[in-house]
Amino acid sequence: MNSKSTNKSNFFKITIENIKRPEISALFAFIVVFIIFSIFGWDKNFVSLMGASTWINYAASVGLIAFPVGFLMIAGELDISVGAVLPASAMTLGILSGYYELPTWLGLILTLGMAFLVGLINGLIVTRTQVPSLIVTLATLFAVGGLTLTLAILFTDSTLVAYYAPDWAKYLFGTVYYGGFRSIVFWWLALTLIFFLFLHKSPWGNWVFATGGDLESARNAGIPTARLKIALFILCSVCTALAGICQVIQFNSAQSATNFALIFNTIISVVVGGVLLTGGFGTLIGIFFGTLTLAIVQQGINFTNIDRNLSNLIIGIMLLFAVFVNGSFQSLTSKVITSDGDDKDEKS
Amino acid sequence: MNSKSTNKSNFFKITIENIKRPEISALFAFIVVFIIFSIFGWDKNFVSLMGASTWINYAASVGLIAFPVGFLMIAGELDISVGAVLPASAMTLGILSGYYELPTWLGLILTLGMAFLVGLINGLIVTRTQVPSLIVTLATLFAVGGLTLTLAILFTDSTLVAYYAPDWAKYLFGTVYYGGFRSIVFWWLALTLIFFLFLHKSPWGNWVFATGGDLESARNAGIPTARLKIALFILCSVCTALAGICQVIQFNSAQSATNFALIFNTIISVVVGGVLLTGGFGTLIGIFFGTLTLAIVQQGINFTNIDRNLSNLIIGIMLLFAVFVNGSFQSLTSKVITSDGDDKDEKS
Amino acid sequence: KIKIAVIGGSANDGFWNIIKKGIDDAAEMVEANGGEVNYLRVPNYDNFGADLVTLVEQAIAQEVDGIASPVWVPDAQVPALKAAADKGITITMFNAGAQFKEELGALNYFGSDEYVAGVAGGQYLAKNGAKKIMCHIQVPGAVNLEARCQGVADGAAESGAETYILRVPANLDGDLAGTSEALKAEMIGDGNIDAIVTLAAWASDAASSAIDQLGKTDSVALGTFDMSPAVLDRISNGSQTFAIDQQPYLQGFLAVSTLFANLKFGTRIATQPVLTGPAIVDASNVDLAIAGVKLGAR
Amino acid sequence: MSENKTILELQGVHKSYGNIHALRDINLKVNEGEVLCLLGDNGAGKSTLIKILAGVHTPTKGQIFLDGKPKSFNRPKEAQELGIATVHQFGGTFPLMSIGRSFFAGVEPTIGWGPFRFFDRKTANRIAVESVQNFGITRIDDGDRKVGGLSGGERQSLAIARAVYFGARVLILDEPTAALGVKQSAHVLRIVNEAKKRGLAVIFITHQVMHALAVGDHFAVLIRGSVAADFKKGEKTREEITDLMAGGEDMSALEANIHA
Amino acid sequence: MSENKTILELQGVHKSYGNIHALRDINLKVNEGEVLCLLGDNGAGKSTLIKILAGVHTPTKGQIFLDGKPKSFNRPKEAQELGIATVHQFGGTFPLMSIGRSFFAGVEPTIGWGPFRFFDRKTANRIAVESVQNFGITRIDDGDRKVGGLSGGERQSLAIARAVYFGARVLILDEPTAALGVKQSAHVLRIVNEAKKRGLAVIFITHQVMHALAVGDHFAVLIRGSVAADFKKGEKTREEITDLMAGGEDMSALEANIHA
Ligand SMILES: Nc1ncnc2c1ncn2[C@@H]1O[C@H](COP(=O)(O)OP(=O)(O)OP(=O)(O)O)[C@@H](O)[C@H]1O
Ligand SMILES: Nc1ncnc2c1ncn2[C@@H]1O[C@H](COP(=O)(O)OP(=O)(O)OP(=O)(O)O)[C@@H](O)[C@H]1O
Ligand SMILES: [Mg+2]
Ligand SMILES: [Mg+2]
Repeated sequence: MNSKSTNKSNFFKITIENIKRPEISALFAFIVVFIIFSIFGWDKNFVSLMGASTWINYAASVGLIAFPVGFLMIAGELDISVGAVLPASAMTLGILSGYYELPTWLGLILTLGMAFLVGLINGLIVTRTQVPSLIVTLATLFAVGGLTLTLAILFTDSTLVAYYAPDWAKYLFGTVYYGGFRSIVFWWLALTLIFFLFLHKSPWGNWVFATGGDLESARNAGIPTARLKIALFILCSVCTALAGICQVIQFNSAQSATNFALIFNTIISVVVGGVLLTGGFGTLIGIFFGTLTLAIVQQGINFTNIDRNLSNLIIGIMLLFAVFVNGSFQSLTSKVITSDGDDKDEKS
Repeated sequence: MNSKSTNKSNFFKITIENIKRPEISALFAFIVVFIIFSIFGWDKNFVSLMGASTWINYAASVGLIAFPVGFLMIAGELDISVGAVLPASAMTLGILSGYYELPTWLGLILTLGMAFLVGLINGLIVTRTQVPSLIVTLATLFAVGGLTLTLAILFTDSTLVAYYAPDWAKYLFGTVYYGGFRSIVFWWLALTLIFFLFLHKSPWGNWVFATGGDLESARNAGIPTARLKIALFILCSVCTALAGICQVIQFNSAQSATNFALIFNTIISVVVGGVLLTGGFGTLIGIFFGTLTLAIVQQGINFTNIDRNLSNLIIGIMLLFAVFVNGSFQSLTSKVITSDGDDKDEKS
Repeated sequence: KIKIAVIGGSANDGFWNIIKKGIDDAAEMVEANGGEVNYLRVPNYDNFGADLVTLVEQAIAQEVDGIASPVWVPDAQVPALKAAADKGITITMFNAGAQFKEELGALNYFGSDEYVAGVAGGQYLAKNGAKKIMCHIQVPGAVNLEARCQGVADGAAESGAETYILRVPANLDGDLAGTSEALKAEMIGDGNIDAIVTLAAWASDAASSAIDQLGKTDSVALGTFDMSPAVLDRISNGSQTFAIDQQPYLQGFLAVSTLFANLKFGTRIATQPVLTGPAIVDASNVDLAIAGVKLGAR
Repeated sequence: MSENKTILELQGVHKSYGNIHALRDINLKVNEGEVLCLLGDNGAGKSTLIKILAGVHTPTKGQIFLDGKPKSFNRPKEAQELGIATVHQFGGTFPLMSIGRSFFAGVEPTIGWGPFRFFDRKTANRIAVESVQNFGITRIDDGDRKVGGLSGGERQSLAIARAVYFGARVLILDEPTAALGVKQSAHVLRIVNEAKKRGLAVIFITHQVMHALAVGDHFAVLIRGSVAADFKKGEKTREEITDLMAGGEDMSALEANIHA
Repeated sequence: MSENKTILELQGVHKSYGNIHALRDINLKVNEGEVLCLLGDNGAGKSTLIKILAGVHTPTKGQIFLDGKPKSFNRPKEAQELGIATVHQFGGTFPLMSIGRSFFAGVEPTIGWGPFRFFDRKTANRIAVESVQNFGITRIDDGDRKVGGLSGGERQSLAIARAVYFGARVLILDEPTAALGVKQSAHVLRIVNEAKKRGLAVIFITHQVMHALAVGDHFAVLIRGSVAADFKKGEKTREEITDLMAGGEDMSALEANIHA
């Protein structure tokens, strides 16, 4: 036990001192699963442009949302309302520009505006009340979901709408490029760059970390924490809406059903990416690879002979493993003694 | 703004001083929704023994699990793996005693044993690593869910099994008594009493609050926090298994799909019941009424003429409303300044 | 005053919103004759058996005179509905569970069993030359979905076609991109797949996108349960083979109207059971369907 | 000394948290080039007072004057921009951030322009490290180190260094020496005096008479939220001050009592 | 004094957190009826040392003797059961719990028997309130009040009162007066002396020379993890002690320096 706790805090100390980076372990996790599936999926062309496009497309559709969700987590908040905002925005565009045949640009603006509003509501409630964001966004998840369904049926008599976007919109949001890559992939890559600069280079990035690190000190340091959080909630909804837009334009059709799965997928990506659930720490590249890792496991399984029903099991184990690697970063919050003491408790 | 922040902390101060109790506001929320639905559901006999039994039955099936989930939340942890443990235990009993016709008592023991194991795993990982319980149980949620599906298909090559239990088991776990009340209701009421004594009267209850209030101080005070948490995780899985057992015996059939809705329902019940998501505070009676509130909102809709599509919207709003009432208790964690400061940020 | 309770599927399920329209329309006729209809739907399919039985109990609590209900989980529902019947409540069935009509002494049955519908789909594809069919289940373990794919498999087997049931992880449910890529991956992995059956309109949106990403629009047949504007558009422009239409509108409408008529006027349809489907919508009859869909009735 | 120009002035300031009145009718002057020692029992209202000056709280009643002009700070930021830097009793650093980033949180130095104004890591680290080393904490030389790796004393020093660096006109320290060893405390006291020499006004809160006497030019004692005494250096003996700090009780009695 | 019987003894105790050696070869005696003042710079290893005695950490090397018999505390509980009560530097109370429950956390008094041994609220509250009032904090009279409602000083006192109550043989206080006002500090010092008179062994950590001198019979100074000096009351002058507390540096120079 002695040696144990020693090694442990030893490892921690190292992580503290030479600022070991979560993206390293996320990259590591990514490489591991990639190799695994390359082996098991070889004879089914997992390793091919087309093969790659499957999980990269998927990663893009999740990653677009995982980034802002990650920002919120670093700032100490959660947003699970994305599960309802995605279909809501897809339906909005579908109904406005598809069913009512409004010009696309107008439909786009109104859709983004709707998302903006949801984010604003989330942000205001979270910052003005003492209610934890998990609960606030859980409530908006249900509310927005229910509203989408009701309005869809009210306006179109159906829970699904078809929408064929004009070519320019198709090229921008929903077409397939060489090798089977979708427009959304380029959005994702572009945002990866922009968000990287935002989080790690711009002053605002610093604010995000400070806010999540110690809310009160951040405010005392003159950081407008509340406005920052509201902005992040809005960013989160708007990015989700962008994903929704890409979806409806790509698939020419939108559905109103709440997408609960998305909630889990984004959180998994972010945490596998090494962001601290308790806030204050994380990296963009980490989230990037976290998303890719999830995507490979989710899609790669289809290239193997493994029983598909096992994929959930594998996702679970992969998640544990990845978080295990990152777990150490918790210690940065000087929780060393904690874990150490805990072991003791068990021993007996 | 001044007056605002003043009133606010004023209210807080009051809550701190005369230990205002969350069960009061939970009871309040319950009464309000009850009245609302009594009015709108009058002509559909919402207020009748049979009518009551429908939402009380529902409350019992959620409440059985909400209690231990609440304990964990008070102790500063979350358990969302219940969504997989419920179908897993139902399927286990169904397959063992139904498909393979093992004696019921053996099936029961093995089922509870399986749940015990899952709880133990959750507890060990959470206490031995730095990984937050939300993620750990998210992982086990997927793992157990996938395993259930795989094994079900492997053994019975169907995802659904039928099981007709002997009478004694029926009486104990799955029959309908006068007024349409199910056996599970009595389990729930019994556990309400036992758990009340546990949380508020026994020394262990004190440990739960202390552990959630300040983990390190609790350990230094000599409380075996790790073992306590492990025990609570086990309790949670076992209670979930009990609910699963009641279900399969009541309905003669088990389904293997992961029950994501249950996760949300238990968390909602607990939080509406006034338990602090951040841990350290909550009451059993609060959870009790929180569950009843959820149950009425979920089931009461069917006794009204409200368009069914609106149900999710209403649940969302009700949830926000209920949490608002309790939100104030967050302040007990001396976050007064925080909220106060936040307002300021927004103002500009 | 005659009260009728109708038990149905989740609000998130597009299929059931069409049934709902049938019910709502019938409800107007019912109300015109001084009756009342209450539509009870399960919140989701996560806890099917229990939720369905709870709804039956609610109907009983509401002292209705008749219940119209599908039977998905017989072991759970049949006893509950029997209990209702014993209380003198008239039962009529629709959408699923035809084989329990006698046991329940139900008034009649309207619908095409999920399984039967699956069989029809399987046969259609096999007849049109499909050798290997992939049947996609978005919520593994969900009873009604499993039944559909089982049907597809059996139906295809009759004509010697092989069926591969793909159960994607539940965390892809409703995820167009994820599902589309998953199906694409399967097709990349197994070039022999020459037909896909999806169990929801949105899933076939995903499937078709996957198919034309691989440029296999001509070589891979696509069939789906349920219809949506997009589905029908594809059928008419040839990028999708067919949609299995159980004519949910009729199921809801007939179940409610005939049940009420029986209770109020004592009328009774001689034909039993009444099969509303499966009707296969393909290029030949798509135009009519489109009109219906626009009105939310198909 | 009393000729020193007044920077901050409070007139009839009240602050109540709901039904408890933390501050009652506070009148106080803060002069440049002068150290104001704010003394008082636990719960006397010291932190509340400086939180008002730091813009964390707004007074329930009363006025604050800056250079004679009425001012109201609605947010910490505003106070900062007017050159008032504060080290609060708790927190003040970010365990998971690098020393440089933590030091400049909220006032990041940037290079580039327009949307491309990026955080200037080099400068930030250099300044941060320099300022901390001024406190005799020479072990800290890498601005990229995580604050979480520092000892309590080191962290405290980092927070103070930050305030000193940004305290253009007024420097407020709430019990800065509480967690510090004698050496670090001495450093802090030295810094305070240097700041004073540079013409800053310093507000210094402490429970240690020795520290108060070591730097204070001007003493204000709070008892149950109101100013019980306000005097210049040398006007009162150490014993008198001690008694006042104890909320007016006779400490000598108590001190005797210790060995009784 | 030195005839006093030794309760606790450390022999060659080492403790390292990974690659930093917080404690090196510590040899120390704690005698009953005696106050041992543990002095030292920030990061010297004081808290680490008492955490070992409190059973929070286990030493990497070395032995602990209780009444001459080798003992190893694997968990805080074990140390407690042997009558060693500790007030750690941080925390120690539970904001959301009642005073009574917080006071008895982990060692709840019960009435009834078997599975029906219930928490004895009345007794708990009575004892808790009494013990706290001993500290001159008479405002606290209701044991059901939430700890969250108390001032920092009041909370600290509550934590100390708890230790005093359970400290059957050894009482360990880690910087108990850091956050306290002079009055409260005086009370703490009084309590320490009373405990000593009752024959308890007290380990007292502080950064304030005055407090050390006020109660200490026996002084141990840690510098960078090892015992630099170990002497009895009166063997060294205040200046010498101050220098040692500063990690061996010449404070007088520094102190001069303050006004330089
Ligand atoms: N956010 C708050 N909400 C309610 N009451 C508060 C709050 N902050 C302080 N108080 C109360 O106001 C009074 C003054 O508190 P303050 O922190 O200013 O005292 P202090 O002089 O700083 O004490 P210490 O020397 O212990 O730091 C105390 O009675 C305290 O309980
Ligand atoms: N949990 C831990 N993990 C890693 N290093 C630690 C841990 N706790 C303390 N240390 C290191 O051990 C050394 C001694 O710490 P300790 O807290 O014992 O000092 P101290 O004498 O109590 O200082 P202070 O007077 O500031 O309380 C310090 O260098 C500190 O950084
Ligand atoms: Mg203070
Ligand atoms: Mg210490």
